[in-house]
Parts: sequence; structure tokens; C-alpha cells
Amino acid sequence: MSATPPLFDLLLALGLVALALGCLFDRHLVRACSVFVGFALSMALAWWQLGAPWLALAEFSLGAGLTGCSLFYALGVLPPGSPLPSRRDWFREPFRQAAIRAVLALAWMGMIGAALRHSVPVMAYSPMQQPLLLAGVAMSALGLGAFALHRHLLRRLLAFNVLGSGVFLLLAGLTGTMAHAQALIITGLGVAWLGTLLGAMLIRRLYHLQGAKALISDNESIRQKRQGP
Amino acid sequence: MNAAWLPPLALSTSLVAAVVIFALPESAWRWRTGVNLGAALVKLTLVVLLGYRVVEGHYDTLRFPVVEGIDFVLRADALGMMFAGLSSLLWLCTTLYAIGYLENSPNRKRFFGFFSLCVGSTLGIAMAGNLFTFLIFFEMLTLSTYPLVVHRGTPKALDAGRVYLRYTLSGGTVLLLGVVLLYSLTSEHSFASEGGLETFLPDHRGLLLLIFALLVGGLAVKAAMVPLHGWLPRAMVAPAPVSALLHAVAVVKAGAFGILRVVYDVFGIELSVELGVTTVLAVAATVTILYGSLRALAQEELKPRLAFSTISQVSYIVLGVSLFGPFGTIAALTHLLHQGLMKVTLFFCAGNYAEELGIHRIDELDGAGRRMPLTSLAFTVGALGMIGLPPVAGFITKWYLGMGAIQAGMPWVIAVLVAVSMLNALYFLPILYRLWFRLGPAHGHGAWPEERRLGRLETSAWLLWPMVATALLSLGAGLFAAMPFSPLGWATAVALGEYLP
Amino acid sequence: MMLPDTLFANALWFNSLLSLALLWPLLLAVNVTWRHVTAGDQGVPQYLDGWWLSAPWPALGLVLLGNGQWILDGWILGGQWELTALSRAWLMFTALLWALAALHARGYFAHEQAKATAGDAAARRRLLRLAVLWPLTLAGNILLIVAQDIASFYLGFSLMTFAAYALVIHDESERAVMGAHVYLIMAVLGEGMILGGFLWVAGEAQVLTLDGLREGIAQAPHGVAMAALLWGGFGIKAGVIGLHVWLPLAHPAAPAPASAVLSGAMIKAGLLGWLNVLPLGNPLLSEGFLHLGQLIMVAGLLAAFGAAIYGVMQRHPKAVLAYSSISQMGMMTALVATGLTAPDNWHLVWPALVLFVAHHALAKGALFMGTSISEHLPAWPLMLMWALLALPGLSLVGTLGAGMASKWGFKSALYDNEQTTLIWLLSLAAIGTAALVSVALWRQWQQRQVGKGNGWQLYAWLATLGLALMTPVWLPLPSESMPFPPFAEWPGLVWPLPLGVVAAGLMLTLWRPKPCVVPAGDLWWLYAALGRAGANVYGAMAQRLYITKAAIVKRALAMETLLMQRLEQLLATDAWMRHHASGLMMALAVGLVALLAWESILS
Amino acid sequence: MSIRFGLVESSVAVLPFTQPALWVALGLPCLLGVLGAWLRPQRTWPILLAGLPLAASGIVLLMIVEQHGLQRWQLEWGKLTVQLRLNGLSVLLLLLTQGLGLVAALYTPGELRHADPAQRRLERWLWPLLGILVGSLSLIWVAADLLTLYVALELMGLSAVGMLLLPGKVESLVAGIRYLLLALVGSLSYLLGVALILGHWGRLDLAGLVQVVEAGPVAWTAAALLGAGLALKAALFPLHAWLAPVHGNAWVPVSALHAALVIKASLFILLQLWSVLIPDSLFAAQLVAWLGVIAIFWGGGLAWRAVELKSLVAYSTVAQMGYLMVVFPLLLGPGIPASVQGLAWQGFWLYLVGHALAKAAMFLAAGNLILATGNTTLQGLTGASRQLPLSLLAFGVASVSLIGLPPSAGFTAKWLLLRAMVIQAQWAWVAALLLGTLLSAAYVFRVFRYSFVETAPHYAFRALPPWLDGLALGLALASLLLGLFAYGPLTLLQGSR
Repeated sequence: MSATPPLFDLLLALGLVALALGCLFDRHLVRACSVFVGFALSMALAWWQLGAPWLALAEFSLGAGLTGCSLFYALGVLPPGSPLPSRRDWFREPFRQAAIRAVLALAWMGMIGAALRHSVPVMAYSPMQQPLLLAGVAMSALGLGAFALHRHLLRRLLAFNVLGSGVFLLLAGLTGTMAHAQALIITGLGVAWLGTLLGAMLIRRLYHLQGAKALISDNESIRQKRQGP
Repeated sequence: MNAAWLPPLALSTSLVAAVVIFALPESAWRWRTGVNLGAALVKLTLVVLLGYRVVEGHYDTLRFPVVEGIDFVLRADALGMMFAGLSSLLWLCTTLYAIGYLENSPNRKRFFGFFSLCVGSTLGIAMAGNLFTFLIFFEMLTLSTYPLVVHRGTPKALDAGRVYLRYTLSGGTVLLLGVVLLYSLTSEHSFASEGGLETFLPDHRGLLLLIFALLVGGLAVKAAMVPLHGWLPRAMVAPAPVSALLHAVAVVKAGAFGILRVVYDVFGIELSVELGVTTVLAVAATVTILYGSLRALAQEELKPRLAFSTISQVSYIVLGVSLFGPFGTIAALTHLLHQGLMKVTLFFCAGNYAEELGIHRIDELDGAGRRMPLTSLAFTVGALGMIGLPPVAGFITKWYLGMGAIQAGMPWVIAVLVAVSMLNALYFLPILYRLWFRLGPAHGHGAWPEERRLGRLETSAWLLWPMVATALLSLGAGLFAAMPFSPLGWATAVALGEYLP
Repeated sequence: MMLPDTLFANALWFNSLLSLALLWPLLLAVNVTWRHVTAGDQGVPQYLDGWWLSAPWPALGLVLLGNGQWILDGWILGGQWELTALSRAWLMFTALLWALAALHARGYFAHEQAKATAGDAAARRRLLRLAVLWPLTLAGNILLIVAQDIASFYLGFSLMTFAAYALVIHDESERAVMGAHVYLIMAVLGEGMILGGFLWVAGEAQVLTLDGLREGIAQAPHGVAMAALLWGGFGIKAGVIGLHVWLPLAHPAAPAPASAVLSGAMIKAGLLGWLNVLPLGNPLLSEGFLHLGQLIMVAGLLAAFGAAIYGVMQRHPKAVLAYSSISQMGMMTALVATGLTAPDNWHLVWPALVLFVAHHALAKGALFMGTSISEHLPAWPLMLMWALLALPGLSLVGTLGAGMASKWGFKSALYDNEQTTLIWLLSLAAIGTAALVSVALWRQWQQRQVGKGNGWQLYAWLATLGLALMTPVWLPLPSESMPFPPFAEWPGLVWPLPLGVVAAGLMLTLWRPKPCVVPAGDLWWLYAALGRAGANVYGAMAQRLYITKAAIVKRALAMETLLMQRLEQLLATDAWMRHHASGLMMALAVGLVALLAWESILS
Repeated sequence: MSIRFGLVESSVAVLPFTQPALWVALGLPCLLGVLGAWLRPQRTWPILLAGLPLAASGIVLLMIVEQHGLQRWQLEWGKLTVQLRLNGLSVLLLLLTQGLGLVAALYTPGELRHADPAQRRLERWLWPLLGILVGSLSLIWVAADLLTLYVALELMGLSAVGMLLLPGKVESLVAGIRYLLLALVGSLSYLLGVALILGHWGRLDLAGLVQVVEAGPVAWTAAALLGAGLALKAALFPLHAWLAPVHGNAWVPVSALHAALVIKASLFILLQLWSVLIPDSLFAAQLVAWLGVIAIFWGGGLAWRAVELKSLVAYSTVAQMGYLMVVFPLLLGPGIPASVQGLAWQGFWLYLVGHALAKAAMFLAAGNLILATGNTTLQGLTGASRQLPLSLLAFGVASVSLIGLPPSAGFTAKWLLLRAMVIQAQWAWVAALLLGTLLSAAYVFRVFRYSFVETAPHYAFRALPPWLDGLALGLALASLLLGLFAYGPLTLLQGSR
């Protein structure tokens, strides 16, 4: 492996992180979902770059295609003509909570980074050699942080997907293209899509039953008042 | 020759009866009565058979492992058979009584089902061959008694049930810890083990003391020793047969019996003396005896007075245990039976007054002797026995306790005994006075709180004859105490045969 | 005596006689109950019928026709029943008195029976109670006399004690209830002390018989304390000073025949208790017993004099007689004490004592019955009546008949031991007796009524009187122990009488305290006040404790409520955790890694 | 520890019959599920009939393991290798799964018959999901490599979520989507851990990993990631909070299965993986134990205050998982004597099995009570003792085991655990265990307190078919008697080879 970082990988990694940031923190949900589709396409590129064409194909179809469709279905964009839920998330987390999440995400990143530094010797002296690995670490941390932060169900779904991509990227980066790793990733992709689909259906159903508020209220009202002895 | 099937068979009579009763519909009065009485009779027969075999020298044992190194053991030995005999005999009486008492009241199926379970657990306690088995039935007893205590379903009954559970479950937990500690010290240690715990004395004195404290502490809750007695007076809200059972046979006796087992069969009396715990036990029992009597004095209702009297009386057993020597042992064992007979009589009487005349308070008893002469006679016998007057059974116990006290070098116990006798007289004689010498509704002064004519005689025959039987038994146990198979004779045989070299 | 020796000594014969003597009263009690029940709700049988009167007769038969010992293995703690020289004599006078008192009762209660037949429910109830419990009391009395084992003795004693409660409370007046309660309270106290003493001795000596008990006390290290305890326990029944308070309260309240047996037979049971348990006449006694004996003697003499002085101030004739009993029992107590102070002489003293006791029993019985006679004087010459009424009193003082014999008996026994001081003091006490008897007669005279008498009542009284005067004749004691005094000694025996009468006269004329100043029952009122004060203190303490407990309970409940509120807050926290589950998961993972790293650094 | 899990490398020849039996055990549930979706059985006997071969396969496997000990399979599938192993523990859990699955299936028609028609739109889906759940659970017990475990875990998670969502009520949807997202995130955390392992040691089979794993940052991080993810799925404190709403709103057999098995499966994997990755770590186990102590009181306290019957049962699950967590330091850590570890091991699994039975019984009994009274709160039970004695009896017997009173499995397990703790002189946990017992008694007896009330007005109760109560009672009795007759199962557990 050459000493200079592979430029394309670097760019791809930066792009992935940027897209992840975009889809995670854009309050306009349709836009965020669109960015996510872009992110998934970049992921497919990354798989290609890592030498796993099957994975790229899977990512393209499952990640970008089906997951994207599911997300748009949840938003009411697809199929056209269905009622439109509110497409912006107006809820603002208190700053303190956001800060705590940021710290947690950083700690998470540090933890995984440290483990990687131990596990992959090359990371110790030239971390830039494997930018995609780093991107994976960053994405997983970002995804998890965002997942913990957001309340809107759709945004949590998005965060979960980003987290998943980060984990897959890490896995692939660590192990290369071992059959076991590919099996794991493919299973993961499938599960992620199934989960997203299920989530999207649930979001629709909840919106149908309860309106937009149901999508951001994670704390169900405490009905359990003191009764009896 | 070991008939391993006998103990489980005896045990299963009540358990099967419970299952059948639960399965029968609520309205099947005749069937239920038949099952109840049949099971009681069969069980009594089996227990007598087991006792006979014990006399013959066969200690029937059922044993199988539950986990590595811990066995489930049912074993018929002399001490256990004594308790089993008492519980079977009184079960029969109490069942008869309960059938009459609960006539036409709701939830009889539930009542009799748990009643059978309760007595089954008592039999299990009697036949438990090691502490693990004992613990199993001990907790079963707690659970099966709870529905009986809350049977009436009133807020008061439910509160009593809650208090009962708080006390007994906590006690059971403490006991569990003690048993676990003991097992981790000794591994398997059954009641029949020859070697005591003396071997551990040099190295584990503190641990042995701790184990003893935990075991006896846990058992003392059930034995209602002060200050762990709070549940007992409250549990008085239960129907009279339940009170009778709680006080005379099952719950408090289980505690006292457990203390007997722990001192004699687990630690061994010599070791207990060596550890110095018997003195502590004697003092605790004394405190309980005096406190119970003093509290009984202040009660204005009949059943609570009897309840505090139970607290006092049951600790006689513990006192007897703590007096080192054959006489103390005999006293403890004898009182186990005598107190049961007398107290069950008293509770039957209290129940009869409540059922027939609606009497709950002592000052309502004026002149009841005329209206219910047999009941009042039975009550008189019971009360005189509690005071310790001959020829009722209570005198025998007191006598042996006194002898045991001297033998154990604790003459102060005699002063306690005398003081308690006086206190007993102080709270029982006024009742007798009211029964026989005061003028009341029977003489045309006022009216009974709630009079019902339950039977051709003074009350329903179901309620009357069991009470008469137990009264006669308590009289007979005293009058013919020196007979070979009287409670005293049996206790003497047990004490001399098993616990003394 | 008249029977062939073979039958006389036959065990089966003796056993059946003895069983009959004990069971017959019980059977009669059942019989009365049965007749009452079968008579129906309103029916009134003759409660005191001929059968009922026969209750003590088998016991009399036993004394006359039986001799031996019966060991019962299965009985309570092992029974041993026996007629010894002492118990034979004792049973004789006891059964005799009971028989006569029963006859008297037949007459005494005839009026009440009539009322009951006329439909008075209260009278019916009272009669039934008396008719049932009278034989029970008797049975107890007989049992305690024949019993030579501790359990039977105690059983008899308790049975007698508690059953007699019904005799005292009989007429249900306020005074009777009061008297009965005092009686009962003291009795319970006595039972307690006796039980304690028995347990103590029996435990030390491991014995079950009274013989063994005496031996045990003599040898036990704390023998003196045991003896004192038992002495006190029986002393309550026997009316030892300080413990006598129930006598003057219960006797006036009880019906005359009941008073007769109470005073004649039952308080003697206390004395019998002493004879049975105290190591009297045991030559190997320790120093302590000598002191105990002196103490007992002092107590006895104090009772003899104190009761006399207090008694003459009483208004009620039966109260006066009760004090007379206390006084007399005091004299007997002093005599008992000689068994400890001068054990060597005891073999001479005890027959005299028994004679004294027997005579006193019958004489006091006659006196008590006499109180009912003076309330229903028959149409006989007044002088004769009063002479007859005075006769037992005179005999008691020792001026004639059996009284003289008995007095001479113990005096001569004491002379042999040169206890002149005691003799002199006892003679002085006889002055007191004379004074008491005269006061009693005077009070009877004041409260006399004529008519409405009954033959049973009268003739039973006369029979008692006669038998009392002839006590040495029928008492089964060796006749040499009951010599009649030679004529020369008569003045020495008679002189207290005039002195006593004069003293009584002086007392009655010079100082007549109001009844409230010298209430019957003297020390009882002090005890009652003390008891009430004690009860108040106990009550206050209990109240204090109750308040404390209530406060603790309240605090516990408040804490419970607080805990429950905290638990409610848990619900909110739980919801928070639900929302932050993923953040918590991150924290957990990071924390775990940090922990593991730290652990490896540490090691 | 890993030996106790049967994670040893050996080349035992696989016996004939074992593999078919295994395939039946793994595959038949899914097949039956599909069949169920098609036929939608309304009666119990077809279900019982269909369940027979399943049970037979389990019994065959049991007999094989009893006679021949540990069984191992290595299946090659292209470049993938799948490792399976069957030891006493696996077969015990397998039988438990089959039994509970069967009971849940038997209960289902009764539940559906009485359910609100609006909630029955999706009932058809219950059957295949149930089949997949049972199959994936069975797979988890036998899987011996991380990939298979991952697949099975995901299958189990998704099918469980699906089943929980079926009633379609708003509450169940809210709870379900939360559970879905958390389960997915948990899986990803697990996957991250697997990635580290695979990247560092290059293998996924557990038996092989036991040989190569050495302590170090990678092992720690992997253990932490796996642990956190699985803890989330296993509802271990403090990641338990999603559990109560999920249980409260699902169908009864689903709640029963979920509480009894699904969360236990995650715990099973967690313990298995930790025994591979960090067998000598004291602190991690201690942390879990302390969290367990908190969980005991947290769950107990909440259950004590619970208003709804099902949430009471659900919170009690949190507390009961706490007991299992407390055992960790006796299983993992340096220098634990074999005797202590053996006791703790037996106690842990006995407790788990006993709790599974008891909790399932309790859910069924609670479901019966709710069905009959038509009221989900505890107060709705007032006076139930007269009308519903059998349901209450089942609840009572189950709670005996739950509280840990003799002679139940809970008691025997607690006994073993206490002995282990006493030998190790771990007094804090002894105290936690005993106090927790009292606390659980406190909350369980609230139910009876309500049901024994006689003074309240009597509500109309719906009559239930007796077999519904019979199922609950049967499970409860099983958990009760397991305590007394634990010797056989425990010897099965002990014989690891």
C-alpha cells in the first residue's frame, strides 16, 4: 500500500460523510430523503471501490432503490396522490441534550477508533491510508448520535440507515471481501431494508391514526396514575 | 424395612383432597363434605399407622435428590409423628367444625381447598427430614394460609392478610438465608444425622451463632414471639376455624416445631447450651410469655384476647426447648400437643358464641353459660387449662416446665410461670365469671347481639361436638397424663429415646 | 373397726370405697344437673333432696370402714391416695361437718326452694348453682385429704378453692359479690404461691409425693425459702395474718352452711397443707427452719391477738366469727410452728393440734349455723336457746367439753417441752376468743329474729353442737392423745372466759367505733388501694407505650406514603429512560470499554 | 465457561438421525407457520397434532444428547461455513422453546376468538411469524458461530416486532416502532462488534475464537459493543424501558413468548459471547451485577405501583432479568472456583427456564383474567376470586415461582445462587436477592389483594373455555414442579460434553 492516501477513496469518504451529515441534519424531510438516496448511491460506489460488486449491486437496489422508495412512501411522496404528512421536522432538542449526544458520539467514535488502531496496524501510523474505514467510523458515530438525538420517526429511520451503512463500511474495510463479511453485510442490508419498510408502513399507519404529532412524541403520556393501595 | 410410600401417601391425602375440592363445583356440598371427612379420616389412620411403625422401630423415609447434594426427605420419626398426630386429629375436628361454621356462606370451595393444603403443609412440616424440605413446606404453609386469612374479603381482613404476609414472608426469607448458610457450612445435614454440628464449633463459632439466630429468628415470626408477633392478633379477622387452625395446629405450631427441630435435631441441645443460645432463647420466651399475657389483659374482645394468650402460650414450648434437660424437653413436646387441644377448644367456643349469639366482645358474654352450657363448660375447661390448673392438660406442661427450670439451673423461670399463671387467671377468670355468674340476656336482661337458632341443642351439632371432643381430650390428656400413650407418655418416650444419651 | 380385718385391709374394698367417696359427690352434681335439665325450662326439682344430702356419706364410710393405700399409675402424674392417721382423722371431721352442713343447708334454703317453686327464676338459678358446686367443693376437699401425691393434692385443693367461689357468691348481693371477689383474688394468689413452691421443691428433689416433698424441703439448699413460699401459699387459705383479709369479707356474705364449711373445713385445708408440706418434727432441720418456725409463731400469735382486738369491734356476727376463726387459726399456726422450733416434741403436739382443729371445725360450724338459728329463733325457751347458742363458744374458749380437752391436750404437750411462754400466750389468746365469742353472741342477740325456722336447720345445728362437744369421742385418734384434763387443772383452763367476757363488755361500752373506721376485711382495703395504684401505674405506662407505638406507626405509614410517591417518580424516570434508550446504550458501551481498560490498567 | 457452552473444538462423528431431527426442529416451525397462515386454525386439536412431530424432534435430540453428549455440525455452504452444536443446555432450551411455542399456538385461537374484530385484520400473519420466531430461537440455541447467530437474531427480532405490531392499536404501534428501531440499532451494535472480531481474528466460529482470543482493546471493544447491543435487546437495565409498553399492548401469547424467550435469547448470546471474549474480566461482570441489583428494585418498585395487570407482569420481567444479571460475577471473572461456578451456572439456567415457564404462565393467566373481566387494570379484578378461581390459581402458582417460594424452580434456582454467593461471600448480592424476593411478593400479592375483595360490587365476568385456564395452569405447575424435580435437567446442564 502506498504511503499517500488514495485520492479517490478520500474524496469518496469525504463525500459520504458530507451526504450523511446532510441527510441527518436537514429538517426538510423530502430533501433529506433525497440526500439519502444520493448517499446510498455513493455507498454503492464505495462497495465497488472496495472490490465487492455484488454488494454494490445490492446497495444500489436495496439501499438506494427500495429503501428510498420506502422512505418516500413514508413521507407520502410515493405513491403520488396520497395524503401528505408534514414534511418538516420543527421539533428542536434542547441544547444540553444535543451536546450530550455530541459528546457520546465523539466517545463512541473514539472507542471504535481506538479499537481499530489496535486491530489494524496500519491505522496506527498513517490513518489516512484507509479513508473509507475512517468514514465508516464517522458515519456510525454520526448515525448513532443522530438516532439518539432526533425524535421524528422518519429522521430516526434515516439515522439508523446511515448508522447501518457506516457499520457495513467498517466491516468491509476491516475484513476485505471475505465471504463471511459479505454474508453479514448482505444480511444486514436486507434487514435494514426490511426494517425501513416496516418503519415506513408504521409511520404511515400512525399518521393515519393519530396525525403528525404521533411521529415525534416518543414519550407516550403517562397514563399510569396512582390507584389503589 | 422401609415403606417409602407411606409418608408421601399420608401427605397426599390432604393434597389430593385439595385438588378434588378445587375441581368440584361450589354447590357440591355433600361431595365436598365427604371428601373432607374421608381424607381426614384416612390421613388420621395413616398417621396412626406411621406412628405405630415408628414405635416398632421403622422410620419410613422417602428421599430423592433435588439438586446436587440436596435431598428432598420425608421421614417419619417420633417427634414428627407427634406433631403429625396432633395436626391430623385436630384437622378432623376443625373440618367438622368448619363445615358447620361456614354453612351457607360463600366461597366454601376455596376455603376448604386451601384448608386442606394448609393441613397438608403442616403434615409436610412434621415429616420433613431436613431443613430444605422443612423450608418447602414452611413456605407452602404461609401461602396456603393467606387465602384463609383474607377469606372474608373485608378491608380489615385484607389488611390482616397483608400484615400476615409481610411478617411471614420476611421470616421465611430470613430462614432461607439461615438454611443456605447452614448448608454451605455442612452440606447435607438431615434431622436424622447422628453427628451434630460440634465439629464446627472451634472454627466457626460466630457463624454458628449467626445461623442459629437466622433460623430461630425466621421461625420465631411464625411462632409469634415478641416482637415478631404483630400479625397474629390481626389475623383474628379470619373465620373461627381458621383462627383455631392458625393458633392451635398450623402456623404458630409450625414455628415452634421448627425451633424444636433446630435446637434438637440440627444443632443438638448440648451444642446449643455450649453456644449459650438457650439462655437467650429462654429470656426471649419469657419476655414473650409475659408480654402476651399483659396484652391479653387489655383486650376487650374475645378473639384478640385469645390471640395474645396464644402468643404467650406458644412460647412455653420455646421456653421448654431452652431448658436443658429431659424435663424441659418433655415440657416443650407435651405443650406442643396440649396447647393445641386447649386453644382449639377455646377458639371453637369463641366461634360458637359468635355464630350462635353474635358475641364478639367479652362484656357481651354475661350469662352465656345458661344459654350455651356445653360451650361454656368447654370454655371453662380450656381456660382453666390455660391457667394451668389440674386436672386440665395445661397443668402437666407447667409442672414439667418447672421441673425443667430447676434441672436447667434457671429457678427464676418458676417465678415467671407463677406470674403468668396469675396473669392468665386474671384474664380468664373474669370471662368465666361473666359466663356463669353474671346475669345476661339468658336471664331476661337485654338481648344478645345477634341470636340465631342453629340447632336443636344450644347450637348446631357440627359446631358443638368437635368442641366437646377437644375439651374432653384436653381434660383427658391431663387426667390420664401418666398413661403410656398420652401426650405426656409419648413426649417422654421421644425425649428420653431420642435426645438424651 | 367393726369389720373383719381381712376385708378391712382388702385393697379392692378400699379402692372402691375411696372411689365411691370421691365419685359420689360428682355423680350427685351430675344428678342435680340432670334433674334440672329434665325438669324443663320452668320446672323446679327439689334441688337439695335426700340424694344430695348423702354426698359426704361415702367419705364417712371410708373413714370408718376402710384402710389402706391406693397407687394409681395412670393418674395425672401418678397418684397415691392413702388414709394415714392424720388424714383419717381429718377426713372424719371434715366429712362430718360437710354432712351436717348439708342437712342444715336443706333447712336454710327451704325458703329459697319455695320461692323457686313459686316461679322465682333467680332463686332457681342460685339453688341449682349451689346444688351443683357444693358437692364439687366437697369432692375437692376429700381428695386433698386422701391425696398423698402432689398433683392430686393440688387438684383437690384447686377444685375446692374455685368451686367454693359459688358458695360465697351465693346470694348475689353486692356484699356477696365483693366478698367472693376478694376470696377469689386471694385464692388465686395462694394457688400461685403453692404452685411455685411445689414446682421448686419437686424440681429440686424430683419427687411426686408429699412425703418426698417434706424430705426434699428439709434437705434442699433453699429449703427455708421453699417452706416459706408454701407456708404463705397455704397461709392464705388458713388465714395467716396479712393474708387473712378474705375471711371477714367472705364469711358474712356467704350463707350460713357455706360459712360453716368454709370456716370449719376449708380453711383447715390450708392447715393440712402445712402439715403435708412443712418438714415438721424433722429432727435434722437446719438453723434456717428454726427461724422460720419462730417467724411463723410470731405471725400466728399476732393473728391470735390482732384478730381478737379487731374482731370485737365488728358489727356483723359472722364477721366477728370470721375474726374469731383468724384468731383461732393463729393459735393453730403457733402450734404448727412448734414443729419447726421444737421438732422433738412434734409427735406429741400434732394429735393435740388435730383435736383442736377438729373441735374448732365443728364448733365453728355450730357457731356459724347458730347465726342462722338466731335469725329464725324457734319457739323454745329463750334462755335455753341462748345457752345452746353460747355452748360452742364456751367450748371454743376451753371451758367445757371437747374444747377443754383439746386445750388441755396441747397445753400438756407443750408443758412436756416447757414452752411456758407459748402456753401463757395461748391462754391470753383464749381471752380474745372469749371476748370474740361474747361479742358475736351479743351481736346475734341484737339482730335476733323469731320464726320461719325449719327443722332441718335446727336439728342439724343441734347435732353439730353435740358432736362438737364430744369431739374426742368420735375422732379416730388414739385415745391417749386426747386426755380429759384432771379437775385440778380446770381453773387454769377456765379463767380466760370471765376475763374475755369482761373485756368484751368493756370494749362494747367504752368505745364503739363506726364501721367505717374498722371495716371488715381490715388490710384488704389497703391492698386494694395499692392494687389500684399499681393498676393505674400500669395503665399509664401502657398508655404511654401505646402512644409511642402509635407515633411510630404513624411515622412508618408516612414513610410508606413517601416511598410510594418516590416510586411514582420512578415512572417518570422510566419514561425518560425509554426515550433515551439509544443514548444509554452508547453510554453503556463506552462505559464498559472504559471499565475493561481500567481493569487491565489496575492489574 | 466456554466449555460449559459446549464451545470446544472436536471432531466427534455426527450420529445418524441427529441431522434430520435438527432440521425438523429448525425448519418445521416455519413450515407449520406458513400452513397456519393458510388454514387459520380455529381449534386446538389440529395445532396439537401439528405440534407433535416438532416435539418428537426435540425429544429425539434430547435422547441423543443424553446418551452421547455434545453434538457438533459444520455445514459448508459455498465459502461459508456454519457451525452448530447441541449440548445439554441447548437441548433444554430447545425443548422449552418448542413447548412454549406450542402452548402459545394453542392459546392463540382462544385469544383471537375473544379479541376485538378491529384488531384481527392481520391475524393471519401471526402464524408464520410465530413459526419463524420459534425456528429462529431454536437456531440461536444451537448456533455456534457469529454469522448464524446474527442471522437468527435478526430473524427473531423482526418476527417478534411483527407479532407485537399485529393488534394494530395506536399504543402497540408506538411501542412497536420504538422497539423496532431499538432492536435494529442493537443489532447494528452487535454487528459492529462482530466486525471488530472478524477484522482482528479473521474467524467467526466461537469454538475457534475461544482458542485465539486474547484480552486487549479489540476484545474489550467488541465485548462492549456486543454487550450493549444485546443488553438493549434483552431489556437489561438501564436499557429496559421499551419493554413494558410492548408487553402491555400485544396479544397475550405473543407477550408470553416474548417475555419468556425472546429477551432471554439475547441474554443467552450475551453470556455466551462474553464467556468467549472476556472470560476473566471482573469489572464488566460486576457492572452488570450492580445494574442487576438496581434492576431488581427498579422493576419491583414499578411493578408495585403498576396500575395495569400486564404492565405489572412486564415490570416484573425487568426485575427478574436483574436476578440473572446479578449472577454474572459468579460466572465470569478470574479465579472463580469450579464449584461456585457450577452452582451459579445451574442456578442461572434453572432460574431462566423457571422464569420462562412462570412468566409465560403468568401472561396467559393475566390474559385470561383480562379477557374474563374485560378490564385491564388491577382494580378490575375486584372480587375475581369468586368467579375466576382457576385463572387466579394459575396466576398464583406462577407467582410462587416468580417470587421464588418453594418448591418452585425459582426457589431452587435461588437456593443454588444463594449458595454460590454465600460461598463467595458476596453479601451484597445475597441481600439484593432476598430483598428482591420480598419486593416481588409485595407486588404479586397486590393482585390477590384485589381479587379477594368481597365487599366491592361484582362485575359481569365473561365465561372462558377451561382449556385457556388449563394451559396457564399447566405451565405454572410445570415451573412449580421443576423446582422439586430439578435434578434431571440440572445433570443435563452439568454434563457439558
